[in-house]
Amino acid sequence: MLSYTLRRLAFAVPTVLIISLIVFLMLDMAPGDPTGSLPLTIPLEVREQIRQSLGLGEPVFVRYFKWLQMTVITEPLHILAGLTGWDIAPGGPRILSWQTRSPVGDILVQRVPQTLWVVGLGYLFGILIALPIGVISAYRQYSWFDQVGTFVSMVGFSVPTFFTGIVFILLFSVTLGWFPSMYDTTHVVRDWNSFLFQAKQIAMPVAVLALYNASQISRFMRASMLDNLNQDYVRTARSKGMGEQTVVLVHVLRNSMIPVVTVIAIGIPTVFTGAIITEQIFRVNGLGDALIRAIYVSDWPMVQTITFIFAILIVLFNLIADVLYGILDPRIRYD
Amino acid sequence: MLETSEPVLQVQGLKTLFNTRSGNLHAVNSVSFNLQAGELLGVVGESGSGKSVTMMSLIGLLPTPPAEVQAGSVMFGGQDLLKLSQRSLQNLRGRDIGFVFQDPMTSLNPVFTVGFQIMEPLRRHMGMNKSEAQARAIELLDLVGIPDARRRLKDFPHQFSGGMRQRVMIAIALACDPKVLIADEPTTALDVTIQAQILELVKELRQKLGMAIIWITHDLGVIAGIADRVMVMYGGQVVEYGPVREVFANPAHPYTRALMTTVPSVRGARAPKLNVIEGQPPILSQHPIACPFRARCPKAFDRCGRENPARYDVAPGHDAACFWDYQTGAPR
Amino acid sequence: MTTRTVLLGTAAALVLAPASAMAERERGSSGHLNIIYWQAVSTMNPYLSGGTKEMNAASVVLEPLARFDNLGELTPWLVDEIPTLENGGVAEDLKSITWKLTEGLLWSDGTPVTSADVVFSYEYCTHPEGGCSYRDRYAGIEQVEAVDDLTVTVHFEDVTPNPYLPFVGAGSVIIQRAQFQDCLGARAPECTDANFAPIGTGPYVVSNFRPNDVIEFVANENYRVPTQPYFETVTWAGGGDAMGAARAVFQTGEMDYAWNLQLAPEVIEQMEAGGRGELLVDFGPLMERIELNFTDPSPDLPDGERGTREHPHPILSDIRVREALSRAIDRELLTEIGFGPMGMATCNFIVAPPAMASPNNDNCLVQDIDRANELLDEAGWERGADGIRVKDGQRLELLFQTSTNAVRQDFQALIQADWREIGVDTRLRNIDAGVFFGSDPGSNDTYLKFFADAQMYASLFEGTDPTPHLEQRRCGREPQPSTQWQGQNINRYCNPEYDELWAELNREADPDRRQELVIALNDMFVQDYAHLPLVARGRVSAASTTVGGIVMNVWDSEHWNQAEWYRIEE
Amino acid sequence: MTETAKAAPFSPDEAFRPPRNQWWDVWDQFKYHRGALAGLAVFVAIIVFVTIGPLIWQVDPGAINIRSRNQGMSMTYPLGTDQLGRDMLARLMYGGRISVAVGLVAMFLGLVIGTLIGVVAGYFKVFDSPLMRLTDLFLALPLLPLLLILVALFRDPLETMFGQAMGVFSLIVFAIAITSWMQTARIVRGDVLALKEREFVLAARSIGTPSLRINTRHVLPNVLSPIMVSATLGIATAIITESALSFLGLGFPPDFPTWGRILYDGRDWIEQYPSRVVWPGVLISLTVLSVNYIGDGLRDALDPRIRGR
Repeated sequence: MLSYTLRRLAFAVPTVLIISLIVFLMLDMAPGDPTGSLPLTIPLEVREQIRQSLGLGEPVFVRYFKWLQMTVITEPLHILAGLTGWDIAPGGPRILSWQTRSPVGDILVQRVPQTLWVVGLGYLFGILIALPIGVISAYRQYSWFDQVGTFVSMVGFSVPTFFTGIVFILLFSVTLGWFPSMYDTTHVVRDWNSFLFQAKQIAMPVAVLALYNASQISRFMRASMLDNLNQDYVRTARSKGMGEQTVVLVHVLRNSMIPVVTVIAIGIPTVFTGAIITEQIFRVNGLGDALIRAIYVSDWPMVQTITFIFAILIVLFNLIADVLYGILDPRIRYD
Repeated sequence: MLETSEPVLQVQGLKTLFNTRSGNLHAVNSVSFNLQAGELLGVVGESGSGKSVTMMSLIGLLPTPPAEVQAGSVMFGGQDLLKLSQRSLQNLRGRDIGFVFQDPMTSLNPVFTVGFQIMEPLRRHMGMNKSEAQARAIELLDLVGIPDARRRLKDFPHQFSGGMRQRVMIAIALACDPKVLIADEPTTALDVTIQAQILELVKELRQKLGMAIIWITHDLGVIAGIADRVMVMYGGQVVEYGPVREVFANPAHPYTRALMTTVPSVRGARAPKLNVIEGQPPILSQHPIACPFRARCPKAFDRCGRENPARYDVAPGHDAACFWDYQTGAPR
Repeated sequence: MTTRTVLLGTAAALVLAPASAMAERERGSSGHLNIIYWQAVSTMNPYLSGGTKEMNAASVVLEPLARFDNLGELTPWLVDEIPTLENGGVAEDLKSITWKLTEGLLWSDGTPVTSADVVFSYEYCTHPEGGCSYRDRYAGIEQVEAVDDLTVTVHFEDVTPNPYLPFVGAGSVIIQRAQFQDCLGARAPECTDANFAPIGTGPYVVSNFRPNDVIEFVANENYRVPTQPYFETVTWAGGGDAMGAARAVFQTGEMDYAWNLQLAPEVIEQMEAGGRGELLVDFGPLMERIELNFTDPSPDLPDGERGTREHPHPILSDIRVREALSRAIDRELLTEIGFGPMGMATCNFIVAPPAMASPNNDNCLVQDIDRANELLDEAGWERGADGIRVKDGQRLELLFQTSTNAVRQDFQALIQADWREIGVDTRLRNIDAGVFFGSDPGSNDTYLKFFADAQMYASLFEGTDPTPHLEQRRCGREPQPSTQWQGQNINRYCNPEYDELWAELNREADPDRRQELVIALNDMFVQDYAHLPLVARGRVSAASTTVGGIVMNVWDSEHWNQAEWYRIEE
Repeated sequence: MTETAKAAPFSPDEAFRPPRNQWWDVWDQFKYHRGALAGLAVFVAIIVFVTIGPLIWQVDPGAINIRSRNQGMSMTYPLGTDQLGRDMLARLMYGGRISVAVGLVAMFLGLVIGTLIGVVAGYFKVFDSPLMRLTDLFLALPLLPLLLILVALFRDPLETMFGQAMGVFSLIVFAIAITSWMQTARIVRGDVLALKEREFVLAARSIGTPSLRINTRHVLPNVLSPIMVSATLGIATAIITESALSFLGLGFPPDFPTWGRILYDGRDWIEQYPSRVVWPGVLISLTVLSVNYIGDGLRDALDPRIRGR
């Protein structure tokens, strides 16, 4: 198991590097110009100087290696230094966002909490709702509970989040005035009241995301349960005189969770990149918001870095999912 | 061993339906039989003849819906199993009636250790604590001939071979010393030598433990080897029932006869060609108002299409469901 | 202690009438102010951004020597008076200007503001590796000299009739030398702390800055007016969209001020009717126009010749066609649909300041299909079978491009319908704004290359002097291969008379004569139908009715007088 | 998941039914899935709405009628008009064509790519690892920047080749397809890996059947059911992706009224004219919902273990 994990890790490194190169080159070819979003009052000569000052004058491979070195070494060390207070931050240049002219790493550190709050909670609640629904739906297949659950989850992932989001704002913010329509990133949870406020301001985006995630995961859970409910070993367990609860919640659930857990693990990277649309609609300034705004203004260093982090997370969580599979399912032995 | 004592299991007029979208399937039709203490009843028939469904109907292992046990009684230990609550049935299953299923590769839960799966019924039915259950589990694995039992308790099913897994299944079925063991084609999925080993094991265990066994198979050869009595099923009905020797010597139903010709002779005299029963098995969606075998029966006549023949006594303890008298070669 | 007294005295003189009438109002007495910028602010250093939003946010911290007020008049800000020829502040030869800082000015950290800071601001922005966005404000300067602690003289290389570019207006602000001295040139972006929380002279100090997200301000304790700012703290939120921002002011009341609400006019009117907020609109030089290409953009031409003056446009070189296109457009309708009260139909190139807007071109405001048809008939374009005009076998078909933007696509559709009526077939195309307004010479989709027959966008100029804006249309200023397609003579207009007239303007110092010349240049340009002005666009913001003291300003930052904003008590 | 899987012990009818075309069985099962049947009906209705609708409701979706702009529902304008007085019903029909076409074509393309890569990776061991790494790589690529780059690099040539409408269309379809084939590839590969060890494939191989023929005759038909299910999911995600792109302002330009675009444009008007948002939103949701239900029904119908229940 350990050697398998290590081998996979070793293999992941070149994968990530190739992805980083592709992402970098792709964005480098992109036509967007970081000065394109500036007011037209800025003369063209000045624009050219701005482009030069952004480092666009150097050959592409030089920029790639500089960027790679900064992404892999400089920025993580700076972030670590910022979090721990250790004096390990190296000198030298850092990746600078073109729009803010400040290190990308610092911005990402600022963005992560909102994303984790909103998208992470949306994911967590989604899972918590989805699992019992999936189990009951499968156990009582074609019952009214299953029909309703199926319908709701179908609606959940068929209705785009941008539609639900707008309707939610109109209903709960504008008409009823229950929740704020804008997310306050400076809000700090100190006491009960401020916690209540935090709960209020994340309620809508979390609800939209939880509905969406719950829909997907509950479908997975149901399908996986159905697969297993028809297995011979279930009959065996019943023939041994085990109660239905034991049969379903011990024998079937344990088997059904194997694919579901890996699906959940593979979905975690999306928590970090944030839900671009949901973040935009509810004005949550998280990572997804940072990405889409960087795309709008052609802030390629920002896009490159977020994309690269996303790539690392995907590769990493795929690996984790595989390893989890090996741990959860005794039949699988990697060697 | 025949007719020695009160039957442990008395099945009367058992009817099981499957409610499907295309109508009801009459999977089991008025099946009646007795199982004596300590005897081995062989149940034969082709796939889909209702053998397994009958046995599973007995103790409520069929999923309801779609299955529905419609009529009949199953007397066991003085109570009608069909009238028992799920809860009481659960208490009965695994403790008084053990089950061994056809496919050992899938019948064990892949994510739990073999030890856990053997100990589960012990702890549930016998109230054993963990160490007691463990001791008993080792005993059981020894009993079914698995070497190095203590160590193997911690192994997972996939670490066992097919034959070994079936031994584990038998160990589970025997865990609580059941009065009846129902073995549903337990050797079909195994290769021939392993099959023989399992047969030997069951024979031996029967000697040792003295429980009654229902052995479902489509292999007449197996029946001839181990059974005391045989029940031939076709289209959800019992078509012939009687002591093994008697039935083998004087098969009274055309289907039984046909079955016997399809078996390569046990004594070595090969039939000139392997016989196949012509035609298709019956469609069970029709109400059983006619003889289910009539379409394939070489002797069928008009009455077979109008009426479903009842079982008649061919000889003491031997009956068959046919309008045709095998002895006279004419309709009864 | 003496400085403090002097400061108080000056401050008292500076306080405007309405503020003194409400004498009980004090610094911080109005509590908290919420501002929403749906396009979030990315840095507090305007020199490193160039965006209007950054300039606006920075304007409550960093200040220039003089500002334009809401009428476009120069107003002394960190100085006591505007240097002019009359008071001797501007040299007779028009080659230097001398500014005298107000005495006793303090940075928000308590240190005095000196002429060295002013000189440093010049050096900072003109450093060749800095990529300063307001570099052109300091163009043509020979030297910025600190005469004494409070006196600065700017020496120009040439005669400069308008010396009020450097250190004037919200963009060219004074930054603190002590804070930025290690941040020159290439190192500018490394000074993140300074760029995000510059020390300034304005009414507010940054207490928390999150790029592209939110800024928190507190009142500057050392602000020169002791009773101001009235709001103690300000949260300057960013993100979301224009609709969300409008909603937050007009409907939920979560925000007090929202910037740049380009929304459908009916939507915004209905929101305003709710009474919780009011729309602030004022008109500056921003104008939506169609540029007509004087050169042939045909892709069949070899690279290097496509879109150059070597190949005049086969259709649009004829002024009658250009005029017909202009007359066919219903400008009032466009304005009503696209901008409502936030726009004004116009026929002028220079639409503001009001004194410089020509009164001579209003004939185009009314759609005149008949005249347009006549013109095309005269030009020899005959209606074909499908209603599209044809001449010498060539169909009157134009490619009309613009950036991707809902209002512009509506305009495209309307203009297409208008032109269709006079027998002109129009193919529409829209290009992602980042690409369209980019200056990448490798892309064929930029507005600079203009590989289309007509294109629509909006443009404006900084401050109140249109001279540089008019200069753009000089011959030779067109984007072309030899200049890597840089240049602002977008439609490749070339008229020697125009060039001569502009040269005269560039030498002229007399304000009245300058005004005449601007109008003459404007008339010459638009009467040539070189480009088709459509709508003068206002700046649109919204403010809660509970906030007073806001004076909309299109010539400078909208937040120019934020120190005087206050909460209206119920 | 495949038809050849062992029949469940609880389906006694299986053995008794005369053999017939397996797709009849699939249909038999499918038609008892009420949701799927309703989904199919709705989806057909939507297809009819966008294809035959414009033949009946012959209003030019681009026709501007300034005098009657922003109208509610009426006889002349059944679904009202937009800010330029264009007929919403006609625009929704026209936009639906694009949205549905994007969904179908992107799904088809994605399926072809995914199946091809899945089969090759599963069948030929040499290609397995590189192709699966390629799949991982694509999974880690972000759609939005990719789309922008594709637009920039290929729009001009595509527009000259196909005209503006087809140019943008093919671009978006291509971009969605190229970022959505990975799941199909993984599923197909997994199934092929299992299939190629099965007796009938081994038998075919042992008598020297060429690989191509084995794949087309023996492997592909047996991975058809996961492909079918992927197909329905593919349509649904493609329609959602296109709408989301349009919603972010990165998809079709404003003069192409796809449903996502109409929704995006109508967003600001939601309070005055909620129908401007509700109709396109409901149409997107209904389409995706119906397709998902069809997929659900198909999945059940193609699963022999529950067929006949």
